[in-house]
Amino acid sequence: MSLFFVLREGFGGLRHSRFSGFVATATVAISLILIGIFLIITVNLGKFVQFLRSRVELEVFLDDSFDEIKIQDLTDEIKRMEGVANLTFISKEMAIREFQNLFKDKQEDYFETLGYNPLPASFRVKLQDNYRTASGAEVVFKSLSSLEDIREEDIVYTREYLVILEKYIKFAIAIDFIVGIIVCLSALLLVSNNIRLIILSKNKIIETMKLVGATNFFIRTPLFIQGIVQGFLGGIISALFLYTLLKLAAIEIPGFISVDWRIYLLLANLGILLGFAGSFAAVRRYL
Amino acid sequence: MSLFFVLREGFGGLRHSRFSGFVATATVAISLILIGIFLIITVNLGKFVQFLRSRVELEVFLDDSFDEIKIQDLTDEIKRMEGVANLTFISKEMAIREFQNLFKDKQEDYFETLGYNPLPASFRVKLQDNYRTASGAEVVFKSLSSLEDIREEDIVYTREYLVILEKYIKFAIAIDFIVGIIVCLSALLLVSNNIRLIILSKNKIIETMKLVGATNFFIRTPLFIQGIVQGFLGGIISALFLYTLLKLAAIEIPGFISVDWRIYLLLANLGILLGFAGSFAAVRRYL
Amino acid sequence: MLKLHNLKMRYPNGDGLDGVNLEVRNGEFVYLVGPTGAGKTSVLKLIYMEEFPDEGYVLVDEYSSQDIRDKEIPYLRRKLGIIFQDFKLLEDRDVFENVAFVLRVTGARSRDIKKKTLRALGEVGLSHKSRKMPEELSGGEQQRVAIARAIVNEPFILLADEPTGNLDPKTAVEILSLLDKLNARGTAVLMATHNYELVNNTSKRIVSIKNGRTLN
Amino acid sequence: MLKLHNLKMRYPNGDGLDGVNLEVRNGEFVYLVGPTGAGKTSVLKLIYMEEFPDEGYVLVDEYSSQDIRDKEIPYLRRKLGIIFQDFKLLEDRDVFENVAFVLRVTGARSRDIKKKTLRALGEVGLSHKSRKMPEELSGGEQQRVAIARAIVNEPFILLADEPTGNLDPKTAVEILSLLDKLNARGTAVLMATHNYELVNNTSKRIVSIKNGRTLN
Ligand SMILES: Nc1ncnc2c1ncn2[C@@H]1O[C@H](COP(=O)(O)OP(=O)(O)OP(=O)(O)O)[C@@H](O)[C@H]1O
Ligand SMILES: Nc1ncnc2c1ncn2[C@@H]1O[C@H](COP(=O)(O)OP(=O)(O)OP(=O)(O)O)[C@@H](O)[C@H]1O
Ligand SMILES: [Mg+2]
Ligand SMILES: [Mg+2]
Repeated sequence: MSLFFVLREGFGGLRHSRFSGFVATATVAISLILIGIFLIITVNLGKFVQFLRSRVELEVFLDDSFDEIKIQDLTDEIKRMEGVANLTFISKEMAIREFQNLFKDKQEDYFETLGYNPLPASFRVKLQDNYRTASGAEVVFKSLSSLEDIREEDIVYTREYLVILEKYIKFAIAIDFIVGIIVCLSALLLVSNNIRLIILSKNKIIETMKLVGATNFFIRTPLFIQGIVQGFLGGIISALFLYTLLKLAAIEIPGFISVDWRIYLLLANLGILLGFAGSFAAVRRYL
Repeated sequence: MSLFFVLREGFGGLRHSRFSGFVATATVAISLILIGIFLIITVNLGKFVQFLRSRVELEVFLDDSFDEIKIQDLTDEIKRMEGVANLTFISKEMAIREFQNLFKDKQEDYFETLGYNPLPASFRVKLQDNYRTASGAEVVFKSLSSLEDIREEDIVYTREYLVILEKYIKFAIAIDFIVGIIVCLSALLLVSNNIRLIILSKNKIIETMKLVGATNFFIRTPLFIQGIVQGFLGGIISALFLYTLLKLAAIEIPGFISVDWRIYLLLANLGILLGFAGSFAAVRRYL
Repeated sequence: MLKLHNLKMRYPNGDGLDGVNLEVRNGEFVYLVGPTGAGKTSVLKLIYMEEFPDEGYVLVDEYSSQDIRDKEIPYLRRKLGIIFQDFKLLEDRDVFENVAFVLRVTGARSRDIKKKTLRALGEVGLSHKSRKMPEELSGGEQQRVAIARAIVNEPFILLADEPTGNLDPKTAVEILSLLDKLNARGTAVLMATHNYELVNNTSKRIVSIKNGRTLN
Repeated sequence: MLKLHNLKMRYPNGDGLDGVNLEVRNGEFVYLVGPTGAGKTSVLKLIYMEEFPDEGYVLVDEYSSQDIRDKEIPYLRRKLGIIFQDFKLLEDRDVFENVAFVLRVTGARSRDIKKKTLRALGEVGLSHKSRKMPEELSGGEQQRVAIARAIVNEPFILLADEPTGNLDPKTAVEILSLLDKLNARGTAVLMATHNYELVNNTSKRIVSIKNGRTLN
């Protein structure tokens, strides 16, 4: 069988059913644009969540009676704790400086008047990534308050903020996940349906081809080529579209999140894959 | 022309091209699920943004020398300011109480020892909804600092947090908007394409019907009915799917965002609309 | 009354009709004969107004090719019964519904539809196949369904394009006598054929066509 | 060698074949005659193995209906030339490509394809229409394209199903002598027809079929 003829049949099919081909390509392109946007959202949702969670820390106030050795011991102990990433020691002097900074040294002389430093020293405890949640922070909170010499009331963190944040983050991740699955599945369904409809609309022609001696391979190969070419075109279009869109968005919104260029490569390849999988599914079932 | 026959043709068409009908319905359902999720995201994105922004406030520290009349004047003046929603006055006493609350009354006696209250009184200024942005807060900041007796250093707010937040919010809204448009357009394209393919696959039959005296109306009405029924079914399916999904999600994730039940009504109606618009577009072009 | 006057018509690729004159009076039976590719089917297409002439005109009862509006074409076609050379059956429904369709579009009552359809199927000898799909029929059976559909509504004019090409001689004679019977009841018949033998033994009027021209 | 032995075959709806015996020796010319609906087309379908017998068997050269594998069917069909009663042209390509297709599937060289295709089209008198689409042809022209496609590959056996139904007598005679010529060159021909007149004047072997049974 001549390869040339098979290729010509495949590309001829593209030319012939031009509008169907256009819609198939558009379907792939739309699906991939959605998948691309989904990927961009997922990546940036991750970054955003990290940003919001990076603000989570626990502050442990220390009794003035603790000496340096005690503080060193506590530091070591806390550092070893499950969920703790690192901690900063804020001495009484640093607390004063922060306090004054906050109130813009207007009351510079208060503490002098007072004659001693009323502010306690403290540890600022940063959490490991996977402990930056309401329950994670609670775990660390528990460990901290089980320490000798540290009372529950000495530990401060924004529990409420974390809980609400959590709710939204879970919601966003759930939605993101669901949309991702739906988009992928529907892309496959739509592409395969398109090839199916092309096959059905060529039903008589295919029947006749078989009657005059065409093998299944001879009939299928052009359809695969058609599917793959349409998929590839759809991939390229979606990449171009997203690229332009993000460039425009970046002009409109300074500091707009930038996107890894490999996503475009991924989309083109996904297009080919979709085209192939779609034709394959349809051909297996309807030829 | 008998209405009964037209109806029978329409529903017969559904029965006949069962798989095509299934795919058309599935296409509508998928499109509507995406639109539904998009709506839910939009609504909740709004709520989330409100939540994040509701935390934006400016604090204005007041000189101890201000007397009650002065404070009353300032209150009135600030309340009239562009962008200000309301403000709370925190007296020196309240500041002490908050301070003591924060440090868990460990140093209860410091201020007594000190003999006077070193903490300044302040206004907490809440912003109007549309001023809860980096630039909006800046506007209010400017107005506040232009007040006599208030220096720039007396005004405190989380500028940096706002800027980063802003970036992500703009990104999210832009994406949300783009996805919304794409989903709506592609839903229309896919539905109309499906009807188009049905028309093309019935091309010969339709030609023949015309040759034996069928009017355009006679040929089109069953297609409309088919499109509308498929659209309606798709709408129902998408509503059921989303309902189940959200119920499951709510079990998995306690406190999961709840959804207005009218969204399901909207989806069913959108389905009918999509079915009608899709058949209409295809029929106008291909019959 | 059916009249084609000085018709010229050209397909995009150059073939077509090049001077056709033809008149069929009410109730008349006329043969249109000519070799393959002469233009017989094209003449019929002009009558049921699938094609329009470049010159000349077609008159079918009160409709003229010169001023008929798109909306009127279905009503013109309802006055005609057409037996297509390639049958053109509706492949998505069975034999009964194929024939009944012509009545359904006119909004006939379903009792009448049933009665008339069954009678037409009986006349072409296919009563027992009324619930078969077109693809389950032999070539000759399909042709007879096409005939039943053309005659079911007792048309004003019957256009028959090679209606016996897939029939054996015995069935062909039956069909021809059926057309005669219809003609006797007042339907005008225009039958395109290359079955010269059939035509040689007839007393009916014959119009010859060759290379897109009618001869006198 | 082609042999059908004690064949029985039933379509889902009850019609079918009920005892068919038929043998065509290499290079023989056999007519299969019978009235409409007798089962002629069904016999041909069994030979090119679109249908399979419920009882009995079909032998075509080295292939037997009892043990042929799906993969072999295309190769069986390449040994046959089939003129379908309803033509079955490929509507998505022009006349030339319709005929050339049979050669393309065998992987022939494009120079050979061109030469053979043009010769086959010349033999049915359609050289000048080679770039037309099937729908732009008259009924008789379509039938001749179907004939050209069936003979272009010089098949081992030619199955002709009513190959002159849409042709005028002169063209029909030409086509028949073309089949004769092919037969003289060694191709066996099995021609299904209800054209008794044609058959009455022939010296060739005739097999009659009626109600799904062959008579002797
Ligand atoms: N749709 C078309 N487009 C272009 N050319 C056409 C079309 N239909 C027919 N022709 C050409 O017009 C000429 C007349 O065709 P027509 O079908 O009228 O012949 P006919 O007399 O019916 O022949 P037959 O007996 O073979 O059916 C032929 O040469 C044919 O090729
Ligand atoms: N695919 C099918 N399914 C069911 N029944 C069929 C099918 N094809 C043919 N038949 C029936 O089988 C019988 C024989 O049909 P066949 O097509 O073989 O007849 P034929 O001899 O070719 O007739 P004709 O001269 O009219 O073409 C007929 O009664 C027909 O209705
Ligand atoms: Mg014709
Ligand atoms: Mg037959």
